[in-house]
Amino acid sequence: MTAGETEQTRMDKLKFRSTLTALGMLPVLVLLAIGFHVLSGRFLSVNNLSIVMQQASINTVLAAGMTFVILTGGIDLSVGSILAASAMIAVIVSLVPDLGMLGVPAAIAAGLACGFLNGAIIAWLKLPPFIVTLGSLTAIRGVARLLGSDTTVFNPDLPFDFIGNGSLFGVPWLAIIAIATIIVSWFILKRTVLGTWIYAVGGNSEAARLTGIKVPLVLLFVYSMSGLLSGLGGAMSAARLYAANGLQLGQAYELDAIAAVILGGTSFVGGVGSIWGTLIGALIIAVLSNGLILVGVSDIWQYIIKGLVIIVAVGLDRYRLKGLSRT
Amino acid sequence: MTAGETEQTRMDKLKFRSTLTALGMLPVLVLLAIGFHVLSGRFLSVNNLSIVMQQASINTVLAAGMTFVILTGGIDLSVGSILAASAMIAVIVSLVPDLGMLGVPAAIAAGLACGFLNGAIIAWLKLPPFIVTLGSLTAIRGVARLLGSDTTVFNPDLPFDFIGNGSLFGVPWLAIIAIATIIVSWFILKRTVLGTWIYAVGGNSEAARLTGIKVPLVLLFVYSMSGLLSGLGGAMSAARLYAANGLQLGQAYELDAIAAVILGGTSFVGGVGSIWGTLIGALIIAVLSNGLILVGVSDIWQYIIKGLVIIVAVGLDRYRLKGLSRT
Amino acid sequence: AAKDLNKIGISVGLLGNPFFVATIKGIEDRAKEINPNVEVTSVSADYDLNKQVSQIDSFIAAGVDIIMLNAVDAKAIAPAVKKAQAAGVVVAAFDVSAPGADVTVMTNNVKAGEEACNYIAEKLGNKGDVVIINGPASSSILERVQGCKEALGKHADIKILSDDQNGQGSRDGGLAVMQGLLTRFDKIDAVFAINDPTAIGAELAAKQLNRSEFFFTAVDGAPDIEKALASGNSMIKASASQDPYVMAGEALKLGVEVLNGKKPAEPVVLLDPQLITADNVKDYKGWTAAR
Amino acid sequence: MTATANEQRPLLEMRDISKTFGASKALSQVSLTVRAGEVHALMGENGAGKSTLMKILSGAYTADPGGSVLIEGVPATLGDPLKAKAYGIAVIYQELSLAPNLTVAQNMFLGNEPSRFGLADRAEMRRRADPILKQLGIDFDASRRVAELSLGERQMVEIARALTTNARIIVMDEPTTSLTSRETEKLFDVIARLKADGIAIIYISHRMEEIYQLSDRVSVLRDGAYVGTLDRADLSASKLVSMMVGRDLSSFYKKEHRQVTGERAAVLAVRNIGDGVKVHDCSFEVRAGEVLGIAGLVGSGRTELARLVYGADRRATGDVMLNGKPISVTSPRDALDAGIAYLTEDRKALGLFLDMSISDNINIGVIAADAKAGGVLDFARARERAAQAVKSLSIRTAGTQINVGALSGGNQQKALLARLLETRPKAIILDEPTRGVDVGAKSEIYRIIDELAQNGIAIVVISSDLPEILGIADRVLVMREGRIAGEVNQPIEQEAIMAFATGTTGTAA
Ligand SMILES: Nc1ncnc2c1ncn2[C@@H]1O[C@H](COP(=O)(O)OP(=O)(O)OP(=O)(O)O)[C@@H](O)[C@H]1O
Ligand SMILES: Nc1ncnc2c1ncn2[C@@H]1O[C@H](COP(=O)(O)OP(=O)(O)OP(=O)(O)O)[C@@H](O)[C@H]1O
Ligand SMILES: [Mg+2]
Ligand SMILES: [Mg+2]
Repeated sequence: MTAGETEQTRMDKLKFRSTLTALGMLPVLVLLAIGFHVLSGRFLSVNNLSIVMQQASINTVLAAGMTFVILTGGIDLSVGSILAASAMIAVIVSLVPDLGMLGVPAAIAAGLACGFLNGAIIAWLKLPPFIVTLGSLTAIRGVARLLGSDTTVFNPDLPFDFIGNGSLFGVPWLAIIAIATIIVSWFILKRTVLGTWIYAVGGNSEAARLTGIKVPLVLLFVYSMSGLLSGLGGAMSAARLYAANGLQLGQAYELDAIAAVILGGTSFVGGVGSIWGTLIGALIIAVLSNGLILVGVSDIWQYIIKGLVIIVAVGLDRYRLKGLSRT
Repeated sequence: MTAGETEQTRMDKLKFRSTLTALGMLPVLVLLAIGFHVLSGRFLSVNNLSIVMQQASINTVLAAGMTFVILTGGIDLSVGSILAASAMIAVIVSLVPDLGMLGVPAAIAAGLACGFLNGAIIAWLKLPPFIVTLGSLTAIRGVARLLGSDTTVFNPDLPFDFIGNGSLFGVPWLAIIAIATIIVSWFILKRTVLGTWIYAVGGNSEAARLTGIKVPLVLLFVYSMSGLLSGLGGAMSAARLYAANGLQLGQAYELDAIAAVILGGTSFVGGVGSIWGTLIGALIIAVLSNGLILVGVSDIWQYIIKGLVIIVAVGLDRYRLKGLSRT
Repeated sequence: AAKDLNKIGISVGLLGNPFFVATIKGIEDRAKEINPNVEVTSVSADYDLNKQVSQIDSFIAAGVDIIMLNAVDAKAIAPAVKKAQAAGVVVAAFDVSAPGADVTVMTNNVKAGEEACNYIAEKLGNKGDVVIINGPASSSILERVQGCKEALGKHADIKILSDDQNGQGSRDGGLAVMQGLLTRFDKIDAVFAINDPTAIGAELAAKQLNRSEFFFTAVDGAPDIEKALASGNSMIKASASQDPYVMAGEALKLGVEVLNGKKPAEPVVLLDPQLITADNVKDYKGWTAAR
Repeated sequence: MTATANEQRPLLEMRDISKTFGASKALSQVSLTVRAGEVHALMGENGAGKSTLMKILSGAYTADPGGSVLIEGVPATLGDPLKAKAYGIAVIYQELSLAPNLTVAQNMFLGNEPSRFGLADRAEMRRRADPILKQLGIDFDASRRVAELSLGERQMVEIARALTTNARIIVMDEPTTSLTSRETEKLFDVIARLKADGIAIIYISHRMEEIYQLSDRVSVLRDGAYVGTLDRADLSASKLVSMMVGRDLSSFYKKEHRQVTGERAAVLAVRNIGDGVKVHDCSFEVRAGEVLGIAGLVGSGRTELARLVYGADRRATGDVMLNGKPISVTSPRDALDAGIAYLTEDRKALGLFLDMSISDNINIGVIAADAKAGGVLDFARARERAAQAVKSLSIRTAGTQINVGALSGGNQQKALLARLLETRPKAIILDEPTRGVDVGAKSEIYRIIDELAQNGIAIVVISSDLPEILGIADRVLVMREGRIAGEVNQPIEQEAIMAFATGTTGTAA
């Protein structure tokens, strides 16, 4: 009857809306890409797209970890420092004769350890994530510098350099790793019990506790995951650069990672968002950086344009969803 | 009888608790100061305390503005960039013959304008503060660089240099400005209707709207205030250094400001916190930086120790309040 | 195989520094002399190696002929240089060495540190307590400190009180660190700052605290230190100056020669710094001077 | 009374009001006329559109174009809370809309602060707040922070707020859901006084007895449409119900299990439990198939007691035993593992995940047990469970994949209940299980409680709704000031409960 009918159209609308939400900033990304191609004539070449993918890859991996954290309503400011420390470890281990390949797992393990520490403090001591990870941002940066006695460590014969510079069927390994990270994250978030718990904790952490979800374990997991992925990012960075520097590497990376997550539509409050949005957010940031150089915009104007595009992009997104939103 | 008694003890408990909360991190600050004095033998000299106050002053001013913003549940990442742009304007204006003193109001006005823009976008277009101010962090940084064509502007005969280097009855002007800022902020937050509205918007913005509070105007106010105070910070920085550099000045200042606010017990969710806490938070950060140099800790270890102290400080604070919390 | 010069990409450590603004000016001026329609894109790596490597990738994709490189890391930039060269792009390094670059032009930073600190030793009569305000650990700064320590090390009576505080190479960093150092040490005879902004910031701290028993030397010859030296009442007594404009212009000229198929006689050119003091500052041609 | 009210001209007229949210039409062409000095009740099932209509009146929502609102015959432009306020409209919202971090007094005058030159005048605030609080019989201090108040106390603050403005029309959207009879009586006194002052009151409630007691006229909404208005004289339960739901509800409050005897073993037993602050030394036991009611005044500590038993808060003293064996309950997880489930009184803040689907909300407690190897979700099983639950609890929804936040209150409550039942508890504590739930859903929830009891589950029902307690409980404990003040056995009588709750009898056992 009428009730049934309106129910039906409402369901349709809801579906349509969730598709749009999932689509998220894709239109903005496409617009940017076309715009840059028209202006530079080179943007959409296979070669350049592969460069963009490479440039986006490390931020994508960090942002994937950040998505887990932000979905629970937290934040991880320490990803850049963890990346630096892990990259140092990756290069240092790679210099050990015969064991060079262990650099990658060593970096990942180091990242995991840092993330676990963050998580443990946040989950069990119940301290605010912003302060805890701000503290570890600083402290781990110090550790990263200590690891190389404040110099650049360098290994021109890095055994795992194919990760940073090789490609498989024309797709850079870095991009493959990034995409694999996104797929694994998607699987965890959408297909496992843990993923549901992550959304639940972010949506209403007190309700989650009352439902019997072990909130501390979930928090421990997301910060460990963010640490692990920062470690992976460190290995990728080391593989790309054949080197690492404890002080300079990864400075302010947390802002780019957070920007990718938020551009991708994940809410700061927690509980709402998708990993695909994060991928698109990271690509937008990389496309902007690469495209502006291709077009030959000066550094100063790159800043100004980047800043404005970010604001306009969310503005457009908001406008797009407006007709469909609740209020 | 019994009821009255329990009511009485409960009220006592509540009062005790709110005193403790207001006291906040003061014990940590005192402990740090004493610790550094014991280790260096010089920390608590009048001279050094005046240095600490100076070093804390700019961050205090920024953090005061940030307190307004965070109390409404928002965030302002652009304070460092606004500071840089305003400092550029302060120095550039100071070079104009006869009008040099106008550098200070010009800087403040520039800051206010930037903050107003942030606020307008956040309040009326309803975009997420994090993204908006991340965008303006980048864009205003570009503008700051543009102002000086990417070089350092300097004025060895700065007409308002007494602000940065002079003192009144032995108290540095910088510190006086910082304290005045805190007092004015306290007055606005606790004694005016606007202050109540700021807390209300942060606590429950929908409820605030329903009671007829003009939420957009409140948001506009807090971001304008943060911008204005960043502009003031820019003038203070220019007065202190006789120079400004669009790119380097104010980098990552937002993190220090936010850290001061959160260390001071203001909640990220909004609605809870006090400006005195912010002052103490800013002092803790300054004491750490100054004390570690005094004790002769190397730069690398300064990072590590600073990070750990920040975490331990909130940890202590949490522990102190624990007996009083719900679970 | 001779090629035309149509497009240049410049990546520098941190653009906001007037030093690099002068280098870019130098490159642009020399390039315009060769081809008035040349397209120049300059970007700042903000001392981030990842960012610089990305920028080099983007330059390659944009089809530049020469990359003018101020390496963020003197060692670790090598693979990126190789990649650019493999893509047929000439890499000309300036200010900081870049292993494998087709040409490199830079200031002799060891010598700069040496000259600044020799001045200290001389002025102190080879005896006294010296503070070194360090900076971010880049190769040029490491070399300056190394040169300074070598110069001071020759004199047994000169003691280095502190050399591990980081003034971030900036005014406010120098100011904050110096405030701490002044509280920590009651008597200092001389201070070596790794660059001019650090020295100026440190001097502000000294003035504020009414300490004047010492003097400063630095490296750079930046515009603000010219004024300080010329004023005559500054505590900064000398700065081992570099000439970024000439340096980068020289690097471009050599790079264009490589582009035209000429092998440079000397792939690494070291420019000697010039110690400017209150006495000779009048004759000093600064970074921003019109040329 | 009715006669005089009838003669008055309408103070408020709402004509042809429609409201669409996205695709769904919450209201279509609703009209409502309210006279000065009357209590006009607005009734309808959950989701009928009552709150939406009132939010349009208060300016929280803007109505679709086409309708009009007249105040004293003059067309009014609403659409913004400030304007509505200026017309003398005050609203007590259904979802509490207080700023938790501010004090009671600050909340009462929020947006309307007595001030001099922009400075908040605290003394004046207190001066004006105290008499209102007193009038409502509120015994907590106006300087308390709202975050520290219990739900019921917050509701009182919300009511107090509506009285601070000099409103001509006061809307009360389910003001008594968290109130017990004593507070409710105070509220009714106040309503009588307001009425005498010629103020119009629009009163929304799902509690029939309140409607009988208060209202001069009743208007009924169904599925967003206006059904009709009854005068007091024509009021009857059957008429009202059939207007609201279009069918007959005969099994209201019907207990069918009734076979509990003393010989049955206690399933859940609690000994001397307390948290040292709000709950002291409480002991009770519930037998299999028994429905134990817990009554008490607002803030008497019933919720706190339940949370202690469930392990949601840290307890200072006492033990919990299940089927005669002591169990260690230090977290909700422990309680659930042991077989104790708890339905929170605050479903929005503490129960539901509003941004997650109905299916996820129902399954969240059991997805781990259902999961395939490696913690991979078993979607088929989840869908099955959700569909089953939707059917057996008659949750009215278009599908199990839409967000639970889109359901009406009663259906949300049933979804939450479904979650608990999926965990197959041995004992279940229901805190205000029918809070804000309409008659139809209420009777369904009673039916579910009854079924559970028949299946041998031990049930504790905490409720502020006395008729409800009388109707479904086999035995009632009464709490006062954090202690169990007494027990009322069959035949359960209202007077006995009130006597214990207010402390007018000595403690009996
Ligand atoms: N903000 C909103 N967005 C979308 N739909 C809404 C919104 N608010 C209410 N609705 C829908 O409008 C309809 C009417 O809701 P309303 O809250 O007015 O019902 P009610 O009669 O007050 O019910 P209850 O007795 O449960 O409070 C429901 O179907 C509800 O789902
Ligand atoms: N979050 C809190 N912080 C401090 N005190 C609280 C809090 N929640 C409740 N209280 C206090 O605890 C006491 C008991 O509250 P509780 O919620 O257990 O009562 P209740 O009998 O369930 O009442 P209600 O019917 O209002 O829910 C009340 O006096 C209340 O003020
Ligand atoms: Mg309602
Ligand atoms: Mg309760």
